[in-house]
Amino acid sequence: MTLVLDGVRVTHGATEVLHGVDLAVARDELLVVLGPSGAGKSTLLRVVAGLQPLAAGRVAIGGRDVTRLRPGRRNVAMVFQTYALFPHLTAADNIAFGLIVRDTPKAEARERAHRAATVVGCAHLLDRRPGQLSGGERQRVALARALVREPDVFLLDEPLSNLDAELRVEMRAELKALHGRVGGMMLHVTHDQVEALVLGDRIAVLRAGRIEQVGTPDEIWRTPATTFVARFVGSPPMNLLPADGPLPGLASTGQVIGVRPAAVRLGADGVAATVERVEVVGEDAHAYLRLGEHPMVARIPAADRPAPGAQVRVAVREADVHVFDAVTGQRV
Amino acid sequence: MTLVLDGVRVTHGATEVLHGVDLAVARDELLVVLGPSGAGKSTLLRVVAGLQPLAAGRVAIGGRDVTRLRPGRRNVAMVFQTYALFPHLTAADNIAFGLIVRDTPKAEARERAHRAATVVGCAHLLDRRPGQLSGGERQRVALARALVREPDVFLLDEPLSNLDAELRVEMRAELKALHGRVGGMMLHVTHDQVEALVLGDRIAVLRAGRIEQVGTPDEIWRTPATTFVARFVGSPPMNLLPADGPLPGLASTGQVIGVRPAAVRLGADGVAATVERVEVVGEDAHAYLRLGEHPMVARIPAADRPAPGAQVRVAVREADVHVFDAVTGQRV
Amino acid sequence: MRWRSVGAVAVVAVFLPPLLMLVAGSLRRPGLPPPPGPQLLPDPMSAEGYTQAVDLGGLVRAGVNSVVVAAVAVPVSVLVAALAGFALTQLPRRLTAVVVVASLGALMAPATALLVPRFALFRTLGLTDTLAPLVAPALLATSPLYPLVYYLAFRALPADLYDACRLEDLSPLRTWWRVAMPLVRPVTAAIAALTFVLTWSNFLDPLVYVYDRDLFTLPLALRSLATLDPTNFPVFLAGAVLTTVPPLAVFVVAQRRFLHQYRES
Amino acid sequence: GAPEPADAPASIRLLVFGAPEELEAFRTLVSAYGKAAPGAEVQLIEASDREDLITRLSTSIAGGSPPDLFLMNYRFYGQFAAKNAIESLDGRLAKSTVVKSEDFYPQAMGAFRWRDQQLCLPQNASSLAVYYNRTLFKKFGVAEPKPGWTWNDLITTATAMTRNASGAIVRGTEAEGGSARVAVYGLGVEPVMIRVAPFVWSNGGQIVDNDRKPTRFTFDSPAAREALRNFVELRLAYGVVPTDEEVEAEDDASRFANGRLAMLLESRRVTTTFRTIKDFEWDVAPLPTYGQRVGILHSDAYCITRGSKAKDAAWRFLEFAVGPEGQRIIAGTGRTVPSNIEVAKSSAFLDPAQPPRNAQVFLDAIATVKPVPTISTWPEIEDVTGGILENALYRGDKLDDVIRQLDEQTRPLFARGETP
Amino acid sequence: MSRRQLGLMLAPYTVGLVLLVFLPAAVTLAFAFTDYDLVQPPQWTGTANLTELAGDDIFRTALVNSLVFAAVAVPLRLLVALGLALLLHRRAPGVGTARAVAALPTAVPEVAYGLLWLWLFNPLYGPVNQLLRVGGENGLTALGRTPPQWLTDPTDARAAIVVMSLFTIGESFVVLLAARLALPPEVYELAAIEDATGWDIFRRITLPLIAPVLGLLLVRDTILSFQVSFVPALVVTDGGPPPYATTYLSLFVYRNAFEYLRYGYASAATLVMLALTVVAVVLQWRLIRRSLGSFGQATR
Ligand SMILES: Nc1ncnc2c1ncn2[C@@H]1O[C@H](COP(=O)(O)OP(=O)(O)OP(=O)(O)O)[C@@H](O)[C@H]1O
Ligand SMILES: Nc1ncnc2c1ncn2[C@@H]1O[C@H](COP(=O)(O)OP(=O)(O)OP(=O)(O)O)[C@@H](O)[C@H]1O
Ligand SMILES: [Mg+2]
Ligand SMILES: [Mg+2]
Repeated sequence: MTLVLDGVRVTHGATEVLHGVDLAVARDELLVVLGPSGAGKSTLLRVVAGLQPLAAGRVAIGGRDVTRLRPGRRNVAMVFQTYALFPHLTAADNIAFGLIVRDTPKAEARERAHRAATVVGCAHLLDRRPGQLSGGERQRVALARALVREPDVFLLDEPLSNLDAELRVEMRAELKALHGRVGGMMLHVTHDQVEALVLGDRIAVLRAGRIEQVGTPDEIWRTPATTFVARFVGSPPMNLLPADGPLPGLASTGQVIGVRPAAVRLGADGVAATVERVEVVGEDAHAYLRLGEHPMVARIPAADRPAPGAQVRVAVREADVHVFDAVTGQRV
Repeated sequence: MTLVLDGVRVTHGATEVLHGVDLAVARDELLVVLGPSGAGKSTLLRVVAGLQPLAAGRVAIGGRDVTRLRPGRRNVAMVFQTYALFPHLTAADNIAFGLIVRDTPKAEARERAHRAATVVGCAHLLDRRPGQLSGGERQRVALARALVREPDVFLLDEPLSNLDAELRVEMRAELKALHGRVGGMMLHVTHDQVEALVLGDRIAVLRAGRIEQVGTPDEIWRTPATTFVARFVGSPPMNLLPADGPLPGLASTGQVIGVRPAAVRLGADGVAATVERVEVVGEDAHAYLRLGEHPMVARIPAADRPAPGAQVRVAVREADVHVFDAVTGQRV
Repeated sequence: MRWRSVGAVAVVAVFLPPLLMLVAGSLRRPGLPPPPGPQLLPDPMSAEGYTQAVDLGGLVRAGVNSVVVAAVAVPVSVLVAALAGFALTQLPRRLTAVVVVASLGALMAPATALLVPRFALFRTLGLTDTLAPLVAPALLATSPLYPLVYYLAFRALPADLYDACRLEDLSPLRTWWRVAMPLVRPVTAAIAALTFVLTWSNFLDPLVYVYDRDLFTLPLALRSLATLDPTNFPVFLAGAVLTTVPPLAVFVVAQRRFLHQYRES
Repeated sequence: GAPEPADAPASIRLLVFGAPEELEAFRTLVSAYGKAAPGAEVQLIEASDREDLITRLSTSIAGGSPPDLFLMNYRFYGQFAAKNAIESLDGRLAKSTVVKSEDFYPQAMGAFRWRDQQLCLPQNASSLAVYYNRTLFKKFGVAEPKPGWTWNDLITTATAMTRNASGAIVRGTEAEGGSARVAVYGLGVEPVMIRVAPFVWSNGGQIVDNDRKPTRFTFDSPAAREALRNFVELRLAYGVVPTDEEVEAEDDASRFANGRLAMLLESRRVTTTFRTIKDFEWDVAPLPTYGQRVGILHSDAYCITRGSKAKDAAWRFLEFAVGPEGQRIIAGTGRTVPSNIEVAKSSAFLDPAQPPRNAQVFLDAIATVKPVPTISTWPEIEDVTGGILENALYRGDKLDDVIRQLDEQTRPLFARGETP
Repeated sequence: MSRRQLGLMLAPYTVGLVLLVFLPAAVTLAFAFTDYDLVQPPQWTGTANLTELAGDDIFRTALVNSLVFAAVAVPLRLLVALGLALLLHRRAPGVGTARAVAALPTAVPEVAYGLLWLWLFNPLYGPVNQLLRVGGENGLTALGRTPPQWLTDPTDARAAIVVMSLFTIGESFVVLLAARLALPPEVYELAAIEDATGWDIFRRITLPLIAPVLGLLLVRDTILSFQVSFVPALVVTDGGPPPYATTYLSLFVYRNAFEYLRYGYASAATLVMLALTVVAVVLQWRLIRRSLGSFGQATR
């Protein structure tokens, strides 16, 4: 069972939203789709679900061309970014909807709905209608509704965006475990790079309707294919500096140097810099520096943080340096 | 100019959603409201805005009791969790709405709307209607609509939840800068603890309609008042172990030990543990361990991570240990 | 979807013929005996029915009156319905329930039961034999159904939108005008079209309240054509066609708007 | 009424009904009056049919703003007369210099007397006649109806004139669809009380037990029963009248106008329409009889409402309308037989240039016409009996049942009615 | 202040309701207990009118006619309107035209509409029967049966009135169309993904979501069914064929009030008609309530 997108193009009136996307999802793979707002992530999921007419291209699931197959026949389950809960049904009925319309016996449907709700932690809300739920509660109901079935493809459009950190960590683990249990392919859209890195077997980075890179979290992290991917994954994002900038000798002209904030060392040696601002995030601190005209962020232990306004010296190990073409942004 | 909530109680029919909340926000303070889904965060903002009738309690802004004042007279601006954009207006008109209905000259309104849109990075979308925007784009428009005015209180209900990491970091900085520039009080609801820690002058942690702790990010991080706060802030959350568990001698019976994942050291000494699962998040790794029957997470450099299944030894410095009452969960 | 188009064709095939027959009938020459078999196009064809209808029925004058009545009654009606429907969404639930029940009650009152007392009312106000009684139902939104339709439409809008307006200190009136109304445009189009039709075809009111032939509206003029002897049926049908054209046009124009929807955030 | 102040409004309102051409005649009348009496204004309130007129009249009386004058048939004015809604004209008539009671046919005047008061003045004094298609009679070589003919002659003639498309005599009584083959029917007549009544009278019978204070229909008497039986046999026994389906499809008047009906029993009112017939020649004959020559009165009159605020002005118009000049104008339309004797006998009515040539038939009939009772519930009685007679003619209900139903269903109506 | 404004917004309508409906209706209903002929002052007679109604055969026939008409026409009309709205809510070639056409008969003024059908139903020359006769011989239909005697047979005439009423569903159609268009599309997308059948989507999503509107229309149509039969019965069948096959309550009331000048008696009949309507509406309301649960509250 695989999922293949082949030259998928989508237009909304005059604007082209997806410009020929090729993507292959392997059997039982969990692929995270990552990309900035408006990149076309939701559109991509809608294409797979069959909700979005294509301007060009093909979609195949399990080797079968489903481009012209109607959504219901593709055996996919989806969590909508807007939840799309039925306002007139209770959470329980919302979750069981897919089962009931498939003529699952009432008792079994109820039972399975309850189990799915327990997984996402909304079993206590089963009698409420969507109008009586908070944002995160609705999201969990929507998630349970997708999980209740055993489809070939799960399509999750930011299913955890409205959950708090603890719940998110928990749900992340649940999703991963569930995926391990039931298998199937999972396309998981998220903004959260931690979620992407932790959850994904592979990550597809989408930018303005084009796929920039597809790879394992490790590949994406270690060898970002473009400056865009480099900056997009990692928080704070990777520092980019011209080759002839404040850290010379690491690349040739016409190239760009990338250094992750964690690879920036503040110490006695190196280039002089001014500390502009410091953010403390628990045991880490983000120091926003200025090297001449160039801004730079360093991630350092909170305990070692300099005071704003302080003068420090910045050093980078050559092993930690990524080099990109200045014009194309491609990794060199 | 201060904001004071005094014994605020809110009920929805039979269920009580806020059980007597007391909160004071100082002049020009940015207070982050943090709490799990369904804790009552949105409700709290709606109370301040005057959109939610109170069962009991008082709200005062700038020393003036506004409990019975209608929303429009409280001079607050709000980003709704659902955005609440007007579907029939373009982004530009949505942003300028508050100005136009206050009879600001057309040209000035347009000018200010454009500026606000530029701040949140949606100036290129000004001609579109909400239906033509992606989730994140809508959120930015909603944010711009709140920023365009100069209210006494900004109420932001998860204004960045649908943005990608890079944009979020950027917007975070923008918000902070903006707040520094225009002043006013800001109540910012978020699920994202990094956002909370970075952005907040202070953080209020809400749980099931009650405030668990209010404090600076540093206080919240270093001296969480309850086990709940301790686990809620920090990702992965703090490890909690019984005093008589695998790490004995750090507290007395009837108490609970809390250790942040980053404070867990894997090395040659200490208690034996099995590595169950390892998540790699860029240069960090989260190692999920099992100490006998007790699970534990350690945050370690990705480079030093053990293999799943490996046997390791776990040590914790006494300085890194938080101690709580086992029954009440209160910090000891 | 193809089957939808097939369905659409079927709908046209069922609903259009009566109207086509109306037009076909109106094109027969007045005074001829009825045709022995089905005739889609009358033979001989003649527009004489139309000229006679206009002359005999005084349709020009009546048309002007109908237009005047509709021009006042329709906007007022829509306004009354929309304002009331909106107010109902914002007022306390108990009051709303009272008005809703009262509206349903008002729907139940048959027109014949109201004629005589209303006549007395209008006479007291000195309004008989003017067009005012024909416009008066606009105060009632023409039919108490329409405020209720508006009420349901406004109630279906996301509550957050109203909250956003309250935050901007918009008065209910401005909220209604700036936000609520634009969002229910299809409903407005539908209700405007329907009130137009109701007003336009109102027959009982002018029959009772209007004496002056110069104040006759089209249905009343048409009613007098209906008393022509049967061989002059084409004259009557021509009058019916002329009377029907404006509401048809309104419907066709309005239905374009029924579809227009804003997708909300 | 009370004497009016000198500056009483000269403008009055007149409520009439009729098809557009008929209304045109009233407009002519009104404008002629405007010329004859400068400064006087008459507003014509036009209803389209009798129902509309009565609705308007009653609501406006109830609402307190009735028209000053209205025109109504004697069969229907009773309900208004009984309710005291009509002003007595005796005083004004006595003083009038323009009209006198003697100017009018007494039969018509009498119909509008209520409890010894003259409530309305008749506009016309029409009666039932037989319209026939002379061209068709000539074509089939059948003798035309002539004065003094009998009911049997009617049946014979009608049977002889009922033909199929090839001109052969047929009976329109065969079952299912057979009747469709009839191309020309011999006779057209509506199954209503006012068509049946003259034949009952002619046969020496009575339709009600007491003309002045009726309490029931008396079709159970032998003479009335026979006339009724003969009447309802027209369809199912003789097949000379069209079926109900055919009547629904095309009413008798237009069937006649289209040359497919040889004879039609109608009052004067269809004349205006028939004058537009160009394809054949037609004329009128008197009603056939059972022996006694009796006709039935058709008459409308102008009445002044009691609630009128301009009774004098209304009277002045009324004088004009029923006076020679007004009557001549209305007679010119062909619609009516003038109630004003002088005008009726003038060329305004008897104009030989206009069909029917034999218009004298109408005037001759007046001497023998009889009104139906003027009881206030007569409109209801007509509606009820209409349904019964319709079923009797077209469905062939048993005569005994018909007679019983006529009696039973109308008794409460007679009981409730008020009489002059 | 905003309360007051809301009050003002509601005011014109309430004034209209009271002045143009409730006051007149109250006056008329008061006449139900009097002998009133529109000309002379009313005389108090207590319940005499009601007693008389109880023994009035014509009234009983009219009552039964009205009830049968409501029971047949109301569900049919609503079904047709709903079917059309659901068929035509999405764009496809021909849909725009079909929408306009479906609403058109409603736009024909009542008087004209009645007379149009009078002609369409003409037993010999009318297009309806001419169509039914296609393929048949001798004035029979292709099945060898006589075509319906629309205007002369009691049953066929009743059917004719129902058929006429089925073409004027424009109002319900338009209201339902607008309601359907206002439903959120994601919900339908989700249903599509779940491969819900058309029937399931209709039953489980569309129907409950437009149920408030549908309920309103059902109630309204029931109410109106006692009134809409009036003009057709007056113009097309004149209450016949005998005896009183299409005399509905509305026509009965009209005749008595304005043609026979028995306003008090007609008012009593109106009173009965109203009572009947109230019972029907309350029953329906109960039914709707039960099938809706508390959803009506939760949407807000
Ligand atoms: N109906 C439409 N008309 C025009 N443009 C549209 C329409 N719908 C979406 N778009 C545009 O298509 C692009 C992709 O939209 P999509 O919803 O797929 O983004 P996304 O990646 O899911 O973003 P987000 O993370 O913010 O949800 C956006 O730029 C959006 O503005
Ligand atoms: N109309 C209602 N009826 C009953 N309960 C309600 C209603 N509205 C909200 N609630 C409950 O009130 C609680 C608080 O809701 P609120 O929206 O304030 O949560 P929140 O903290 O904003 O959550 P989230 O982060 O998921 O948005 C929730 O448990 C919710 O289920
Ligand atoms: Mg999206
Ligand atoms: Mg919330």
